[in-house]
Amino acid sequence: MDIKDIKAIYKFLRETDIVEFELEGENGKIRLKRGNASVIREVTPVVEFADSAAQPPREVKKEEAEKAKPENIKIVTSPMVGTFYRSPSPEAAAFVEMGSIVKSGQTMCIIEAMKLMNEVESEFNGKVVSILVENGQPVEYGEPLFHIEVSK
Amino acid sequence: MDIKDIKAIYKFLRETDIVEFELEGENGKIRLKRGNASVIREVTPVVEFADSAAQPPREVKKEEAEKAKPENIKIVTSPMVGTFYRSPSPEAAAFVEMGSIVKSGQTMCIIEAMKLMNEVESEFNGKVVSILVENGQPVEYGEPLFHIEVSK
Amino acid sequence: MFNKILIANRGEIAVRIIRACKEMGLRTLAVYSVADKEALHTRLADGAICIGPAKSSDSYLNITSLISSMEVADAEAVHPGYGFLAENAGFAEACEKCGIKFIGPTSSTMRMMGNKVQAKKIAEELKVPVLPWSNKGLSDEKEALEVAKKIGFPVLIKASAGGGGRGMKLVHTQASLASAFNMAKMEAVSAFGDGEVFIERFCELPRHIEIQVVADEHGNVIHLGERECSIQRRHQKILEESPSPQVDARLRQKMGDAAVKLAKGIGYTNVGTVEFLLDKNRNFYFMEMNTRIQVEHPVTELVTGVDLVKEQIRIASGQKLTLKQKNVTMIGHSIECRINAEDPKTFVPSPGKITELSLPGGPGVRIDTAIYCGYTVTPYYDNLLAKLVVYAETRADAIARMTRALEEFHIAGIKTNIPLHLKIMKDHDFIAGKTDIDFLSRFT
Amino acid sequence: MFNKILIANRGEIAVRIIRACKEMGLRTLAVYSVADKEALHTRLADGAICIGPAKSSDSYLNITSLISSMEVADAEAVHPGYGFLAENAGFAEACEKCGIKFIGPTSSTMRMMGNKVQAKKIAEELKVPVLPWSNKGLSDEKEALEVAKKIGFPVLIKASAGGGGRGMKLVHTQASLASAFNMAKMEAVSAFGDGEVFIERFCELPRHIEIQVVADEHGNVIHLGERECSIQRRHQKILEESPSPQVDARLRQKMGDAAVKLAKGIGYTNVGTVEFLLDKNRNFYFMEMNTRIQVEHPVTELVTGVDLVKEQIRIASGQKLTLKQKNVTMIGHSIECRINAEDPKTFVPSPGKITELSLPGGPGVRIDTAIYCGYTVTPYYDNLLAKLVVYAETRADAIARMTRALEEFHIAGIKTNIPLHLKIMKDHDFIAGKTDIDFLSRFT
Repeated sequence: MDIKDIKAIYKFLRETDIVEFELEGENGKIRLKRGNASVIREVTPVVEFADSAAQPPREVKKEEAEKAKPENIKIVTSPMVGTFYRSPSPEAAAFVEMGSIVKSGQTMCIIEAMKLMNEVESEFNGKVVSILVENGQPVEYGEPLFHIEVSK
Repeated sequence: MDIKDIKAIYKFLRETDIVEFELEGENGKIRLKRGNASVIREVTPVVEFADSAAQPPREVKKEEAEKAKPENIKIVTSPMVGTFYRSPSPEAAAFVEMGSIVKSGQTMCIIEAMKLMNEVESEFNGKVVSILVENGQPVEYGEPLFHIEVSK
Repeated sequence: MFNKILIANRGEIAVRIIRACKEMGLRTLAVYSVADKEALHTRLADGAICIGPAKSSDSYLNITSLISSMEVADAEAVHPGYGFLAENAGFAEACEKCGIKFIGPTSSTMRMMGNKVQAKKIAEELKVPVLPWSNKGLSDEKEALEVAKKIGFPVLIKASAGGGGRGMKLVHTQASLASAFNMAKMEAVSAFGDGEVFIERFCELPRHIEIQVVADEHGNVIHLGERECSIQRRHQKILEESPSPQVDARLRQKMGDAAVKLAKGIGYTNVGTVEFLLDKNRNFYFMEMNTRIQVEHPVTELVTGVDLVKEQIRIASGQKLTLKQKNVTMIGHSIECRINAEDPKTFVPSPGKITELSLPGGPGVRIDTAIYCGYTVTPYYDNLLAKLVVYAETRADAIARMTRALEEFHIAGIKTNIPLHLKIMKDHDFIAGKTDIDFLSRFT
Repeated sequence: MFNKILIANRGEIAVRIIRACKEMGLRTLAVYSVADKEALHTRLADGAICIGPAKSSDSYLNITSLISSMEVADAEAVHPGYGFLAENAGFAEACEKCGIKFIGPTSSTMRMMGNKVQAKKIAEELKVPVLPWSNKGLSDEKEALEVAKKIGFPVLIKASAGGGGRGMKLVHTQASLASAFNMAKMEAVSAFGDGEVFIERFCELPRHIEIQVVADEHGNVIHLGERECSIQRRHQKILEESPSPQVDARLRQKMGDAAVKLAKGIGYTNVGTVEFLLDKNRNFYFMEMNTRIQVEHPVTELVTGVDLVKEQIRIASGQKLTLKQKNVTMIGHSIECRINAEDPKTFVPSPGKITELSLPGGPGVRIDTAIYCGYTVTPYYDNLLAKLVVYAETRADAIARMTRALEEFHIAGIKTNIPLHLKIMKDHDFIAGKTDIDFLSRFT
């Protein structure tokens, strides 16, 4: 019996008229006595949040974070495995910089795979707000490369 | 005993006027005391019923059935592994029959283990309402032998 | 020796290869599709690269992604496992061109054995017995009829580029030859993009026996005895054993010599398998050569004590074979059951989440698997869940051990063919070692 | 041969015995406490009887319940496993009286070896080397001091009824002897209900080496070589291997001969283990005999190919040994890691529910366990979760294999000592085979 079980039991009790509760099992014993059920019920919503928020999986957190920047942030991902280059050649200027305004179809970067240079285009109109990979770094399929704040 | 079992028990209780409940089984013990049953029933959303009714384990169902014959049915279990005999010798009469009135401390049956005859006594005053094992059958530890309807 | 090896596969064989690499102190790089993010091979390797979406053609068959992965991660060699690109000469050639060591034979040998007509011709030239056949690919019905009459009915029409029974037709009479010929051609086109077919004599109720060969890059070739693979359903093996109950030391030597002769004759390197049919009179005929590690390689490992995957890696790194033919011994008996995610009666695949799992263990039990409790079997790839392999002193002991291991194997959430395997273990013909290629069709 | 065997144990050893019985075609009857209703041994046996509440003394140690279970279920023999009643001569005797075959030695041999003083006396009489000692149990400090002076300090005080280090005291000087003697007596009383102690010479940094003996009921006794068991924590073995890196063929033969001489001398039957200390000068001394199957028996099985549990059952059914000493060979190397449910640093037991589980597999890995995903490890019994055993050609290969297997072993919900085992696998002294009884205390 751990805190999660106790929370689950309490969460259940809160919705009932049970005022005293005792449970004895293989793993131990628990005894609960409630105060004023009605008062508790008013407080409930806040507690509930905390409850259900316990240990959200890593992925969800990440997605949530992205949701927080409201949904006008889009991600350009790598369509293949390869090496990420921000410019067509070492001497040339980068295709895009932080803050660049880009259009759908515009080349964002190059992924080199098997000596072939593959241009990656933006699918969105908007502003580059994050560049997530450093020049010359390897990337895998589906890896996020840029965040674009799409125009409204 | 987990939250699902507790919910199943509570669901049953809610439909009764039982305000205190205690159950002791192989897997532990549970005790519940309800506040104001009538008030709660009004608050309880109908949806909850469906929710908590999801798949109550088999054991609970069985117990529920027994509770339906209200909680005055007690079980005499085997304290050891052995062979169950209803009478002290093949020729003798059985210690108890269906409907027999028994007192706490009265011999109910014999369990033979390693050629030794061990008398099993009732812990309750009441009436024998079920004999659960046939004469001469092997029983294991904790196996239910008799149901006794305790006197009020 | 290599520092880092990319494993261009998934499932149990990817895990098997990672295990060999780890024990040899080599770093491993896994590749995975989006559907395999939580797969065991992805988790066990030292590194893992996502190479594409779930569909094989976009991920595990994506040569560009694979080679690019090796380039960005500095892998020096690639192990293709079985299936996917393992017998794709184009992939082997691409690796050769990029200076990446392909752990297997050269692309040219692979190509040579990939075409069944060419492979048969070479075997004949090398005096390895083959069934009487058309000696070439056939283009029209007339030619086919002439050949069939010469060979004698019944005959089998087969696709030159074939495998797995597709494009194969059994013909009993002259009357039905023409239509069967055309159907076979059509099937061959749709299955392999190549309509060439040939004709060979039909061998009744043969056994499928294969010889494991091991060849280094210095001309040394040995064989590790046979595997009995007659228990098949629609040309898919489901149970293999070694040794075969029908092969004695003399026959083993004859078949082994033939396999070694073929491998030497074509300059074969790395491990490979020469498949033979054995007829009722114990004559054997070359069928084809598989130029890769086989699913059923563990049964050979258990009776010979040779770790075939480690041998593959050692050979690819240029090492010479240390084992001599005269020191190869087969001790005891081994059986493998392929545990598939499928309905045991209808054979319909059964993907889904594994909600409960308790694998067999204890003495003489080896399990090669990539599943775990909570893993979801996806519908994208083949339905092999686990290879349950047992080893014991005698065949009877091995059957008893397999029976108890199958009974212990507890899995919930998906269906498996465990009940079918248990039924086989209790079958009188199987216990007596009387299995031929039709065993399972009589059985079910 | 028996028809039905009761397994008077739980956990991995109960599962191990059920496996052997199933492979031999024998019916199995499990017994379980209320806490073990969902245990694997309860589920795998052909039948199962609940014998009492969780507490061992009321269930697995309840002789009446056990014998009654055999009577009601018609079991003809009982396998006690290790621990619980395995070395309880009273239980063996009760079985003898009830006409039930106890799979182990007779109650009288068991009693003879159970008392350490008597066992040492017998060994001396049979000319099996023992450390200089008091030659009897000692009743007072004065006598103890005289003996200790004669033997020479440091000396070890040990309980006659002892085992597991309880009642054992190391004494360096005359001054501290009296108090140590009294403490040892007190500890012995509380642990074994018998305050008899004796004194023997202290052997510095010895190795713990044990010899497996197998004896039928017709006077044939052989040994299956040694197991190296020096890696212990508080006298509890945690890692064993066979062969020992410090034992060569000549020493093996000498120790084996001594063990066989002892077993023959006392008319021992069934399998048993003779424990020796090996000092720095490679002299060995008899310590005690374990009259049962050992936890670590699989390492011997893997290097000799003998199934010890099946041998136990065959011997108990009256069969003669078919294996001769001259045909016993030890091939390859095997290591066992005991995976315990405990904090790897504090060693505090860690019961709880196993929420995730992925066991190692593949070539050369054997797992003996009774756990599964979703199983709750109870606090009532010992904390051995699984025996992870590997086999390979050489010791170095076995260490590499164990390392990768430990790294593959994934378990969540409870803590285990896997990190400790991984640390041992990387330790220079361990890799060099330099392990003595204090290895782990230096180590941690």
